[in-house]
Amino acid sequence: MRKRIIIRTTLVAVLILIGIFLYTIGQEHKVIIDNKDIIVNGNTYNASTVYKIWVDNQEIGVIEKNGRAVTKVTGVSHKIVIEAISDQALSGEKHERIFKFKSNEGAVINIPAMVNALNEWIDKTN
Amino acid sequence: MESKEKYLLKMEQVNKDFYGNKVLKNINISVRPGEIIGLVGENGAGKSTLMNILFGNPIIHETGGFEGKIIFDGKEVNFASPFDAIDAGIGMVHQEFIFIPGFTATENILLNKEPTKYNFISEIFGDKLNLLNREEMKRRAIEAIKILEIELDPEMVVKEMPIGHKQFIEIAREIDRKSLKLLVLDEPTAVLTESEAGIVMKAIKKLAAQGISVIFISHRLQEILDSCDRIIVLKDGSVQKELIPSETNPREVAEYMIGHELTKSIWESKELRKISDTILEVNNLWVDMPGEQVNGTSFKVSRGEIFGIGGLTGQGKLGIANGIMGLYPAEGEVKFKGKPIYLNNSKYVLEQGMAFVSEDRRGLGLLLDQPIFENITFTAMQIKDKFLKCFLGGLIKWSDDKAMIKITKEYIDSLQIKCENEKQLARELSGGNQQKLCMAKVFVLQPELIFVSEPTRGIDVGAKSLVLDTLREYNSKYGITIIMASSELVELRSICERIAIVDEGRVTGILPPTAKSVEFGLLMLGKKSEIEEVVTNEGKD
Amino acid sequence: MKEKIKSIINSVGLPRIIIFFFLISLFVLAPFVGVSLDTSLNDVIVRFGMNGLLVLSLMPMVKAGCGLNFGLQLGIIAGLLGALTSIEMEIVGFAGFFTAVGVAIFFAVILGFLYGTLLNKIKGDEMVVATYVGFSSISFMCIMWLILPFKSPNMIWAYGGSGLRTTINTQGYWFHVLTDFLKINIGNHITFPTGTILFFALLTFLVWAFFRTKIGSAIIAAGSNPAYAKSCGVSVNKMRIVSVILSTVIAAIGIIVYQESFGFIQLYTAPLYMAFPAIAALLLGGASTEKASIKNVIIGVFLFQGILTMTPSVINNIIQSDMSETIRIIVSNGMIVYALTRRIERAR
Amino acid sequence: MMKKQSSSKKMNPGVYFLINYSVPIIFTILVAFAIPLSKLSANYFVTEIMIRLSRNSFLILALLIPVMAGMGMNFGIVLGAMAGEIGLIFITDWQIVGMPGFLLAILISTPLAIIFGYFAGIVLNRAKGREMVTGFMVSFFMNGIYQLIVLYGMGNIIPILNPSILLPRGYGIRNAISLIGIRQVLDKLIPLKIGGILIPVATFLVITTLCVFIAWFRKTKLGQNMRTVGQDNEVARISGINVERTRILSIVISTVLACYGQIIFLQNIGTMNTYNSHEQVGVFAIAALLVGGASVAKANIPHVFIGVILFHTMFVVSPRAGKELMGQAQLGEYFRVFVSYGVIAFSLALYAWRKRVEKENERKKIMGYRKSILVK
Repeated sequence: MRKRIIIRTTLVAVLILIGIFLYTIGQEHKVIIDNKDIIVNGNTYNASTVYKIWVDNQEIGVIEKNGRAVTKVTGVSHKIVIEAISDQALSGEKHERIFKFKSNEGAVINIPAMVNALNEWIDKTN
Repeated sequence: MESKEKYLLKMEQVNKDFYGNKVLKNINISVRPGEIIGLVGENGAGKSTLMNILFGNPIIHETGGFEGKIIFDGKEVNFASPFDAIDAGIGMVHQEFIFIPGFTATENILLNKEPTKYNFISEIFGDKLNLLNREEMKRRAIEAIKILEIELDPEMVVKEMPIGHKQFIEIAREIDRKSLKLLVLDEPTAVLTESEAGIVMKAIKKLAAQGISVIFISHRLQEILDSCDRIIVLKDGSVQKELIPSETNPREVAEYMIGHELTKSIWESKELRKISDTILEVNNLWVDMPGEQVNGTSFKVSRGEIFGIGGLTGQGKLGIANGIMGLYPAEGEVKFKGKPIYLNNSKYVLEQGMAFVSEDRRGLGLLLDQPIFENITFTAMQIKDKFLKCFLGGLIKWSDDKAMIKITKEYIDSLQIKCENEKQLARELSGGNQQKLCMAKVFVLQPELIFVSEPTRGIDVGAKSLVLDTLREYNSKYGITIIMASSELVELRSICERIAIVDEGRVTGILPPTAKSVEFGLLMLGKKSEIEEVVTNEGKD
Repeated sequence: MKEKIKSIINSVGLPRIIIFFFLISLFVLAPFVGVSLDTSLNDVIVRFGMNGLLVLSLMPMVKAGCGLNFGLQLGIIAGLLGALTSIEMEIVGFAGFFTAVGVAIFFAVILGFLYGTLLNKIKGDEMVVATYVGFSSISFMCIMWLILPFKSPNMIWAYGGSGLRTTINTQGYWFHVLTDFLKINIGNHITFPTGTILFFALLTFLVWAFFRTKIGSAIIAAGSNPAYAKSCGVSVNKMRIVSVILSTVIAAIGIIVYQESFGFIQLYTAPLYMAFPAIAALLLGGASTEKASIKNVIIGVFLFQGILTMTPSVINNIIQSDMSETIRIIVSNGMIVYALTRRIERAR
Repeated sequence: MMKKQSSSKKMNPGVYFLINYSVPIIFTILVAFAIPLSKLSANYFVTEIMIRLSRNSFLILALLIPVMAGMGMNFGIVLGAMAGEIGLIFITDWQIVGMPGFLLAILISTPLAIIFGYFAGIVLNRAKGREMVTGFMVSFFMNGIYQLIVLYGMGNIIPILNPSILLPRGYGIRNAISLIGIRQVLDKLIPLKIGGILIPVATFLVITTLCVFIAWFRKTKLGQNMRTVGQDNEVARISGINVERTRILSIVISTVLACYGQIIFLQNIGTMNTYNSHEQVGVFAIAALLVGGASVAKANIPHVFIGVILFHTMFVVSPRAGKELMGQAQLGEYFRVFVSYGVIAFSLALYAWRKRVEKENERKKIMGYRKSILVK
């Protein structure tokens, strides 16, 4: 009988865990990618180049200067890759960042900041 | 101490009363292992109550338990519920079948004790999710059937079986219980043919031989005499006598069962009235009334007589009236005043001038939630168009309260119905007064013949005599023929001119009220042979 | 004291008490949230007139032991046929109204007879079968409304589409013929629909009278104790059929009165669920699946219509949204569920 | 099975079969006429039936167990559907998408379904002998409660993060919410196309598993108890089975299954009418099952699939047939509603009638037996 109680409680626990797990891996987050000028403590960083964007190895597209791309990603951890485009060809200049989400979070990523390795490169929204 | 070895069951000084009236008085019964005890007694002798106590039937506890002690298998017991009794090793085979028609013999024999195979899911959702072990089930079923020594396919669906075999299913179910030590059989052969009954008896003997004790309740005296080791005769809630079959005879058993008390019949004083022409002639009547079947009986009733129908409960004495009155499906030939009447048509029968005071007072006899006056007048209104004001040339038949109240008042006086007024609801009256109400309802119809079933059941002594007197009065005053069915032999003998005893759905004999008690007893116990002559010379006149 | 309250609650039934106090509180609240009592009172009276007969129509069948008439729609269909015919024949005023009633009764008797015969064949399962007989006949009529050869321009779609309109105006035929008959204006808010109420009273009286006749009392017996009735030579089945016919006829008249006062004949799926509010009202009035009286009918309609009129006005003024629909669903269906589960409880 | 045999002794077997299977027979004929009328392309037709099979079978299978326990057609499956929808509302609100979303919805709604089912079970136990009409009314009643929760509770008492699914007034869920996040996640889990027709393999696998489960369940002790209770309450009680509990369990299981069924149904559709999606679930499922040749007392897996195919064929073709026949699609629309209700009415009535006839036959049989043994 005791065995049974243990089995049942564990089962319930497992189910709850599964629930949480599903919640985290299944949740959809909005990612906005800006290629715009950004001012961080006084000094301005200009959006001077066009970039091609991949999120989780999936092509999002090209963002012109002062352009913006919007995408949705599911799950917690994500990778963004940007590559500069000079005269209609990939220049090979790549930048890569990993970013994570908590529940019900979205994010705004600023390319110039990212390129210049500022910590303001990503801004979490709700 | 040694009694423990000697006896499987010992009931000592068992007393039981239902709301004051004692139904069991100092019962002492002991059963040895492997012994077959025959339990005989009239209705109300206490057989069923005794068994209910043994089984810890809830009814007993609800009515304040019982006195005395029961020692079963060495320890004192007082079962809280039949299931405990079963666990302790007591099995019961009821008269009415208890099984699932749509299931196979196997499934029924192992009903709710099916062996199962373990599987993991049961850890989560409980044992009920283990799979049934079909092979094991079949094996055990066959085993149980073997003991009965009958041809019975364990895979056959019970409803497809000959009725006779269905009883075996129940016995087999009990046999299957490994724990079984004592088996109680309540009229197990009632629905069986001679040969089938024979098989049952053989099976019982076999069980006994294996050390299982049996308590065998039956009204078939011959069976008891043939197969029991001891016969216990119950009468009025106490053990009248213990007998050894080899040292007794049917007559003796019957005497102990019925007793000798001389009930004085009104007919002892004046000699029986000359029987005039026949008013009711019944030939080969079959009635399908559950628990009270009538199996092709025949008898004649003369105009103006009080004709009694006696017999043990469930033998069909009630079925006769209910059948003729069209309350239960009936077949056969019934002549009323020499003219054959259609069966299964209450309206028609009522119109012919027969009426019925039902044994089921509250169910069939009355509209409990209607006032007295409507109860009394309803039938007459429907059948005879009495108590109606007609408008538009009878197009509208409006009930005439004044007339109703008037007649009701008359009956309230003449039958001394105790009530606030004629508008009181039938529900609120006492049993006795309800019974009077039922009779009033019938008298209003002014019938030529009245069937009365169990007229005094469940009513107090005072009312009893009043009811009986009223019947007699109407009989003598208006010459109404009365056919009275009752389990109370005493009351039958007190007012009836002739008393027919019904056994297994047939009139087995007709006796004068002055006949010896034992004669009645023998008839009830299905021993026609010895009273053949009584019947015949009744037939002569 | 406590026991007394308990027994009262048991006899009256908790849901009824709750609903009753709910209604009271609504009336109390009304003035505070700016709902004029007299207008809502007027509404209650008007709706009483509209729905009274539909509820009354349930009573005979309950009395005959056929349970609650979940097949009320059959009566409604008969009523619709009557109404349409009278409009088709361009008969106006009282004449039109009574033509409608006449025709309706004709159909109701036929349908009722068939319905009753069916119910006799399925004793014990009346309610569930009736429910679906009702539904299916309504959806069957939907097809009929499309193909029946009605001509009157006021009833068929003006433009291309064939078949009858979903709602047909009784204006100019027999709209408010009863309602305005000797109507009394009390104050400037209340107009008492004398005609409608009188008509209701008349039919109620007839029903009452009917149950005082030979057949009537036979029906009561057949309903309250079939075995007894049989033993008294009453043909239970006949009595049931009679009561079913009666119920259907009253329902048919009831729906016509409803349209007369409401102003529109609603066809197609509109009547689909009409049985439930009526049943709920009857139960609310204290009836059960095997007992119902005229008293139950009147009280029931008042309580039920009271709720229906008060909740929207009051509740909506408290929280700015219309909960009336939801509350209606809960109250009416809850009431029915309660009734269906009650008898068994008592039997135990 | 037994029922048939026993009374076929009374009735001519052929006639008996016709009566017994009148519904499917009539339907087959009906459909046989309607299909050519509708002038639908075979391809379209097959696709439709395929989709509807995958969509509806699960819901209908949910009806089988209460029938086994003798509680007739469980109109209460609507409660299960509601539970499923509440689950879906939550995952949509939390924006859980894809398979995880689908599974989470199931996880959330299961306890709800159990509670609802338990409630329904208790109510039905108090309405022995009229389970069906009561279950029907319970589903109506619960619909009110559901509205109370979803239309007034959510966004007020129950927090809703995602305003896009709320009504403009700030609380209460919109009438229609898009399930785009989980749309056909199950159907497309194992992609397979034959001749341009997408076959929802995974869904069919799930359905098969359920069939296996039901078959297995019948063989368990609990299954046996349910059959016993279904056949005779009293005997079951005497033999020590807890009748009330068994009946409740059967309803709970059915409700939970219905809840999953509704989730599967909606993931296929892709949008959800918050306040209507569940309303007709009971009626259509039951109608389909009865069309398949099931009765109130007996329903098994083949009935389900025959039912779905016949019933939904009618559903697909009737509007078109109506148009071709009368030039009115509307007619066909009404017709199929009529048929759904009509079928239920007819088979319930037929069953109730037969029950009485068979009782009488049984009585005559026993009477005859008594005569045969007693007349010498």
